[in-house]
Amino acid sequence: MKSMKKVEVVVDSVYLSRALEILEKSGVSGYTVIRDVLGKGERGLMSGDEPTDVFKNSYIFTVCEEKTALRVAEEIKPLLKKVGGLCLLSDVVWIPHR
Amino acid sequence: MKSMKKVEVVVDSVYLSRALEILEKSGVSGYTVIRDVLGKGERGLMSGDEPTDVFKNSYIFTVCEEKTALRVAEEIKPLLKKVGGLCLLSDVVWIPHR
Amino acid sequence: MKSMKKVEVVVDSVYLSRALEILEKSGVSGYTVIRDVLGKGERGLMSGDEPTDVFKNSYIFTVCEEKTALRVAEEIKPLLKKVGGLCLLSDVVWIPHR
Amino acid sequence: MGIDLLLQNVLNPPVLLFLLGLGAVLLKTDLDIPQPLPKLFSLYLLIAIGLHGGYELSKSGITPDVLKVLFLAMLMAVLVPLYAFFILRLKLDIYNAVAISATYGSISAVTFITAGSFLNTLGEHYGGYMVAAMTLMESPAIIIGLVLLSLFAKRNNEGINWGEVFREAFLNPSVYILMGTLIIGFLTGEKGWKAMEPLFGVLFKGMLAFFLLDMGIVAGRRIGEIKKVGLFLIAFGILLPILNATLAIALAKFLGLAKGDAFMFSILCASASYIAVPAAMRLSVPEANPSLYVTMSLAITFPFNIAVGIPLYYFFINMLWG
Amino acid sequence: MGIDLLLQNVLNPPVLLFLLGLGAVLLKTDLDIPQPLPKLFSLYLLIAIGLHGGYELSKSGITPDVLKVLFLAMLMAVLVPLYAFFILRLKLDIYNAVAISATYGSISAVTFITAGSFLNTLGEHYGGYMVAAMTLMESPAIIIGLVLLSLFAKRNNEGINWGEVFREAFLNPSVYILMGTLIIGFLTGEKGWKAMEPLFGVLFKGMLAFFLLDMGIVAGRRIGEIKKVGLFLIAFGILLPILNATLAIALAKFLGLAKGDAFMFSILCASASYIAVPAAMRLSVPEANPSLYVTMSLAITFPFNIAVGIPLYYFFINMLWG
Amino acid sequence: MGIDLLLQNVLNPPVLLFLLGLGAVLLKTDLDIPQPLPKLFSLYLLIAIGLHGGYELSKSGITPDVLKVLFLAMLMAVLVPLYAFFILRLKLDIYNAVAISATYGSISAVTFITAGSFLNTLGEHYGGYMVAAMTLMESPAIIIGLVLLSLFAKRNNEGINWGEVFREAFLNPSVYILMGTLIIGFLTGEKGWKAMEPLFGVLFKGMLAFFLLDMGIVAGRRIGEIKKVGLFLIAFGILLPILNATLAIALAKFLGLAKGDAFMFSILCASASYIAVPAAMRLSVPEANPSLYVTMSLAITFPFNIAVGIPLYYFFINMLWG
Ligand SMILES: Nc1ncnc2c1ncn2[C@@H]1O[C@H](COP(=O)(O)O)[C@@H](O)[C@H]1O
Ligand SMILES: Nc1ncnc2c1ncn2[C@@H]1O[C@H](COP(=O)(O)O)[C@@H](O)[C@H]1O
Ligand SMILES: Nc1ncnc2c1ncn2[C@@H]1O[C@H](COP(=O)(O)O)[C@@H](O)[C@H]1O
Ligand code: NA
Ligand code: NA
Ligand code: NA
Repeated sequence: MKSMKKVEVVVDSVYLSRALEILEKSGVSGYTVIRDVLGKGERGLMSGDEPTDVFKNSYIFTVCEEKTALRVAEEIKPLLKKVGGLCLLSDVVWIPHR
Repeated sequence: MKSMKKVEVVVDSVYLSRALEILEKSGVSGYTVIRDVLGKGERGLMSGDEPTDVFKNSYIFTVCEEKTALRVAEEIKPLLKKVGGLCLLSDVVWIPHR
Repeated sequence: MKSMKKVEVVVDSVYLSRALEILEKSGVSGYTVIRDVLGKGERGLMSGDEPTDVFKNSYIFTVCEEKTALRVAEEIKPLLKKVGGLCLLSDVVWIPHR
Repeated sequence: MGIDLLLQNVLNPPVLLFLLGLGAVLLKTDLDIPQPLPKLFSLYLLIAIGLHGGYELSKSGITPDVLKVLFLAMLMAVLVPLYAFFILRLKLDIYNAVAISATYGSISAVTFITAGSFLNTLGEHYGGYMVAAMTLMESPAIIIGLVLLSLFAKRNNEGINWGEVFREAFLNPSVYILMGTLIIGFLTGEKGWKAMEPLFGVLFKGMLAFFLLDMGIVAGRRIGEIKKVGLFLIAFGILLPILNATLAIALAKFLGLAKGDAFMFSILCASASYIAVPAAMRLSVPEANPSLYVTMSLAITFPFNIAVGIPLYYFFINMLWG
Repeated sequence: MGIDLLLQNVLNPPVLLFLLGLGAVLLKTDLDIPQPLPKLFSLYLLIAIGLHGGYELSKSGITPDVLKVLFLAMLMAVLVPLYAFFILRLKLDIYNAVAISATYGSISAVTFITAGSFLNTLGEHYGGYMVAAMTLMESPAIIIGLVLLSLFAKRNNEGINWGEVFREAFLNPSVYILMGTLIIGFLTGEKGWKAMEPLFGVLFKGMLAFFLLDMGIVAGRRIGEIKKVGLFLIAFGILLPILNATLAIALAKFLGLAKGDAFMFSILCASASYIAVPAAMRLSVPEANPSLYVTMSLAITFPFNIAVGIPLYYFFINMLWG
Repeated sequence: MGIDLLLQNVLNPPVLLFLLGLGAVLLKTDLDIPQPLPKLFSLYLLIAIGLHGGYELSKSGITPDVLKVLFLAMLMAVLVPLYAFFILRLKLDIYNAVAISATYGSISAVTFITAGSFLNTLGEHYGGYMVAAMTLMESPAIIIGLVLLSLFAKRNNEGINWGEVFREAFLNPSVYILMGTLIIGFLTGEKGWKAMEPLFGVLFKGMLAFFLLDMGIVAGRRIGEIKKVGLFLIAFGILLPILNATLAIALAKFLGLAKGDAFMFSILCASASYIAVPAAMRLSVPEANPSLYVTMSLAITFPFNIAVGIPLYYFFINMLWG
């Protein structure tokens, strides 16, 4: 058992690949993605029913050391500032299986 | 960085819009929704494969101040009591980007 | 309000039913499942676009007492060791509605 | 009942594909038609039947015979949930009795369609206004059920939101799409149908077969729940349809309906809803247990009607109409 | 405008299904065609129109007349976003002006297809090379928009990534699939088309009707946002298409295009993109508000063209070509 | 090999759409056919081929010639995974050798279908019982693979769950649906087929083309992984199919199969599974690396067979059968 940080990001699906690039550059060892998440925030409703993919979010979470987590948070800020979204940090215990 | 509360709700998809109304009335600034979540609880298996949408859940989370979170929890209780579901509170740190 | 543990598991969708069996045997009272989650980890990219279901994950979470949570974590370890995946523990407050 | 009728019904690709779907679950094969593909088929079938019915109606016009059928439809849509409720109350609490009686008071479009395809194989046919009758019969049971609820249940906290109830009953997607395409088919007539026929006419039987494969899987998944339903409700799920069909046939004979119309009308009365009504009940009567009404409708009555009911009711009708 | 033309357009199953979808939302019916089913229809329509256009092109060959049409297409694809931008700048900031002008400079394949089906009903037709013209007209507006942006906006931090912009413009899925199937249809000619026709030809109108049902729902969902768009942009969403069509008709007359081709060309100029361009704008101009450009294109211009624009432009053309 | 045969194969909409899909990924276009649409196509193709094969079988009956073909099918289904395993063991560990040999011992229905459509274009045909042969050939390789595993691997903790293995092998969805629709087609004969033909016969080539577009995308996405596969396995993915086809042709000639049947049989032996077997291997041999066996099957052998293998094997057969 190991104390780790979980970083959660919600971002417009159009920018998913860019967000994942940022995660990888920040040195995370893995991530999990849920595509086609809906939501509401400052920029209004993302109801996901357009023929365009313009109104859909993606949800990403990654589990990593605190240091990496802070780096992710720092690196992803400019993207979120530009296109909106959400970034959260929380405590989890990772159950190693290897 | 700001300490906030995360409220998570699982509810029968049929009642999703009602749950979101409750969230909005409680004053949250945004939320994220994952539709078509499966699950098992007191009322049995929600396996989501019916032609009806009767056996499907939706998952909602919202990040807000503790005060709002407690209000959401209080306001959503009657709905969950009537139709089943789940409501959780936890601590997160919100990374502001604006 | 009751302090509980949340156990989160990410596992190859092929093994979802096996993971749920383990949960049930460990005595959880319910769980929620999100199918068709994507991700990246030690075993590479799970991009979910194959005609096979070989490259897709599922995400499960269950809320339970600490004792049960530790049992789940212990019981699921061999499966994750064999086929990869992720298991996390964290603190939540459960809002009872009954 | 003529064994050959039974065989004639079963030895049809659509019905066999239904059985194939059932078997897939019983043999634990992992066969799955993932959502929203079944939605594609059910939308297709509703649109197809609506457009075609409207076109037929534009040819026949709205005659006294048509009005007779519509009157009968309304009558049974009100009667069935009423007597079903009092039968169910012998053993069940009010909430479940309401939900189940509403389920059986309404109709199943796919049963109707399968019966139509069976009739077709026998070289007979039915009037396009039967689709209008079907549309009429979808909603009343929901209203009747909730009226019964407000009469007999004393819910502590809240009354029924009648506005929402009426919207659920008359503007649920199936009713809306059937009604809408019926009107479109009626308005655009021959020319409209000629343009739509390659997709919504020619491919109809194949799409029905495809969809019944899914229905078999879905019914199969619920079969495990049948034992939880209990003997009383299992018997109800088979006997009530037979009773409804018998009543329908008697009324149809009495009012002099044509043979094919009488058959389709008996099917409508015998079938139970598994889409529109369950969704409405989950919203308006959360106290009722969906495992009961969905399982009964999907895993008992639907397969019974598809495999046995269709040739059985036809057998009766054949005897009476000759 | 001849009322009969308007009726001829509206009394068609595809257009009526569009209205049915609109009505479903306005009446709050919960009717939904869940993703990715609409994607199936839009892919089908693109492939069908590409293969058929390519086949027609293989019959006609690439004649001077064809080149004339392609030249006109390029011309308007460059002109429209330019003048649209300066009109929009009267009231809007640069970012939104760029995004909206790019949206209106590009085209809507479904409007094109619906117009083609309308033409068909009248017993007239258009050349397969119009599909090539459509493909040509999808992309330039994106480039023009971003050139305008880099000329007029002073973004503090970053320049435009032109490599990505060109990929977004010329290799977005719609352009790619149209271009690709056009070439395939051209290469495989008569024999190829004969093999594909049962799916991609015969079923075409039915699939269009099915898809327009979804488009109606989608447009309906956006109607609530129209009031946020403001009067200026509502007027823009109706008047600009008319202006574009008028200009297109004038040019077509001047260069002597055939009647059917002129009509389809006016439709291309009058229609606005709601897939390719919005996706590109969301990526390249995040400062612009997608609620504006998507709502205008989907909930104002698309329904206007489908219901009124098509017979209106045809009316003009009928007067000029006789 | 005759260049014209190669062209005849490639200049076909289905194969060209496969290449279009491949190109979409290589040019990074974001073109995507989202799940579960590909599932719709693959289900359609399996049902269509099963129903049609069963119908053909009902016409021909089960003759000695049919039994000869089925015997040959069984023989190769056992032989191929055996020799493949020992070849692979030259370079690979037991787990990966088992998984890959099982993959190549089984078959790919889409390769079979594409070959059938190629044969069709040449005006030749094959017997409906070839579909039965295909169904027979799906499963044995899984069993052989796991027998090899239990013979050669010493896994510390657990044995193989043979019950589950047999279910995975004989009741996986593809085998089940093929077998089931084959029987349904056989039972309902001419009449059944006539009812299903508009959907499952007439639209077949178009649906194949649509599905191959997706297969191109999927194969393209895996192309980046080919370099990780290594030269030995790349060579294996091309040479083993050729070897299998050669052996199949020799056996077919020796036992006097008809030309079209011999061709389809060689295709079955040359093709590798990318659905049923990978899913079974992931469950039963988690130690093996799915990136190897899925990439080889999807991104090497499938495209090779579709583009080159089909005309190549036909060329051989044309020489021998004349
Ligand atoms: N307070 C919140 N709680 C949960 N999700 C949020 C919240 N605010 C924003 N989001 C999510 O982030 C997306 C973009 O937010 P915004 O940039 O504020 O429009 C929304 O569509 C939601 O999915
Ligand atoms: N202990 C639990 N852990 C996680 N999810 C749960 C739990 N209990 C219930 N749920 C979710 O909440 C839904 C409704 O629960 P219930 O009302 O107890 O049937 C279930 O279908 C699950 O998705
Ligand atoms: N550090 C991580 N953070 C979030 N998800 C992860 C992480 N590592 C692995 N996963 C998830 O677990 C799956 C299996 O991981 P692995 O067994 O390491 O390949 C991945 O596809 C991801 O969805
Ligand atoms: Na009924
Ligand atoms: Na335009
Ligand atoms: Na093989």
